Amino acid sequence: MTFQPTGSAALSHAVRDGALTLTLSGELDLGAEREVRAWIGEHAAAHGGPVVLDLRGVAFADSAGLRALINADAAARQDGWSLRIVIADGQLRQTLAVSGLDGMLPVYVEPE
Amino acid sequence: MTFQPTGSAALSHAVRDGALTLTLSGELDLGAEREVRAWIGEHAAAHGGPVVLDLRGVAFADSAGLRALINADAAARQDGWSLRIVIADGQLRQTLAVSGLDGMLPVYVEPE
Amino acid sequence: MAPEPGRWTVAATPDQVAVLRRAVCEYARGAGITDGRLGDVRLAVSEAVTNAVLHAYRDRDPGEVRVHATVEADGCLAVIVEDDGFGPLPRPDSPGLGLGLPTIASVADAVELTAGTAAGARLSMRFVTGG
Amino acid sequence: MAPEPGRWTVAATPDQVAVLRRAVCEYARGAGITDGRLGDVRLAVSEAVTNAVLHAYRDRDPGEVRVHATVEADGCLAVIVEDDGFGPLPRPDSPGLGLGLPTIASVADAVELTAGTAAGARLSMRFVTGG
Ligand SMILES: Nc1ncnc2c1ncn2[C@@H]1O[C@H](COP(=O)(O)OP(=O)(O)O)[C@@H](O)[C@H]1O
Ligand SMILES: Nc1ncnc2c1ncn2[C@@H]1O[C@H](COP(=O)(O)OP(=O)(O)O)[C@@H](O)[C@H]1O
Repeated sequence: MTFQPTGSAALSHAVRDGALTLTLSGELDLGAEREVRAWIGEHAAAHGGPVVLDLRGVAFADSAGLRALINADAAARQDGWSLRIVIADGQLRQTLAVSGLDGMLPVYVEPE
Repeated sequence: MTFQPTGSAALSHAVRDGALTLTLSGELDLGAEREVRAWIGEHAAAHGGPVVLDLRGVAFADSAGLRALINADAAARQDGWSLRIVIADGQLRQTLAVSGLDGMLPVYVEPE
Repeated sequence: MAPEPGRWTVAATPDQVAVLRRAVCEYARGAGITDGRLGDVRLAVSEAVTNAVLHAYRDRDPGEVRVHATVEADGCLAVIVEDDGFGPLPRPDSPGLGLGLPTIASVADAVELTAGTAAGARLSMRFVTGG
Repeated sequence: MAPEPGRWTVAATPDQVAVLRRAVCEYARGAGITDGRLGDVRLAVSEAVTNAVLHAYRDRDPGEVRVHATVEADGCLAVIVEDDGFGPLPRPDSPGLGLGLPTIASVADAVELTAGTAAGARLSMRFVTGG
């Protein structure tokens, strides 16, 4: 199932081996952040179990976009579901490193 | 009782009509902040009742100094004592206004 | 042969961040910027426009964001993001992470924040293109 | 008749914020700055040096903070605060309120943040003295 929000990110979700995989591609910025945040919150709450946030298709993220990730991490801690953020070795990885957030989020680098 | 910390702020305290008055003068900056913060926390906790923070003698404060005020306000809310921050119409008032913190703290302007 | 300066004016709304980011990147590409530097420009412009959208008008109706890009005599790319809002004012209740300005400073070669020409804030960024 | 530039070098420790604030204010007073403007210089220098103390060296041993003040040909007061730290890098775990840079921008007429000459950060502030 794919959902195209008003912004420039595309979202889809699927359950594999009991884990909910939320796949996001496109550009994660202020125009997409609010919708992405709500979408992650909704699906994660409905699922209740482990969540994988697959961001390998995210071509661009800025600090407004990173807020959606911080928010997902906070929600996971608060509501007690496990979170795994999977990224490629690209712009998002660099931006996370520049921001200093890479050490504060459960980020895993995997090839696309 | 007056206590002169390593920084450039001078601290004294007295109980009047059941309210603890903590009087601070001098310069409230990074060099003073940690000590001032600890001093406020200690006296307020020992007193338990309403606290007046008299800052009319503070000649200068910057955003590191304002942190001590935010911290006192947070401690008051958490531990349930009432706080009143009294300032003069000078640099501290201006800095609070520039920072946008004036509307977020229980600040009262009174003549010296 | 430097291109003509680029100028864009949009409403200070979240969807316009992507619009300006793409416009300036296209300009920078046309000016022959390297791929490495292009990523820095993209991120810095995105952060600067985001700040104008988030902070310039706050509870007011969103006004304009104006962007100006130009290649200077020494080959540097200069990008200016300007709004007509409150001016650069601290904001303890900022919805942001406080990462915008330091992120811009870390990817641009210089960033200058001043009051706008009439009102508002004016953020100037320079990128050495070395080409 | 502008005074000679002032230069100060101190260790990046909290007690030195007051030392540099006073040194630059005395310099500015000697340069004939008005009382109104002096308050802006005092606050901006305090914030800038605080940032160098808090952020430049983080978990490292504190290095130097260097301050340079000068009166420019047009009468503006220029103050530069420089360190040898990490350079201007975002910091999501900042102990600060995120008010330093916008406070400087709101009291100075211009503020520029760049990488330092060797390493670290370099913050330049200009104050129109109108005198
Ligand atoms: N265009 C602007 N207009 C008014 N204030 C601004 C503007 N840009 C930045 N600021 C101020 O600077 C502060 C720091 O900005 P930034 O580093 O991007 O962090 P954040 O946006 O996450 O708060 C903001 O909180 C705001 O107070
Ligand atoms: N001298 C410096 N060296 C390295 N980073 C800096 C320096 N000054 C500022 N920064 C970065 O800019 C950010 C914003 O600074 P500021 O607006 O003063 O807010 P705060 O100090 O409260 O975090 C800091 O959190 C830090 O990441």
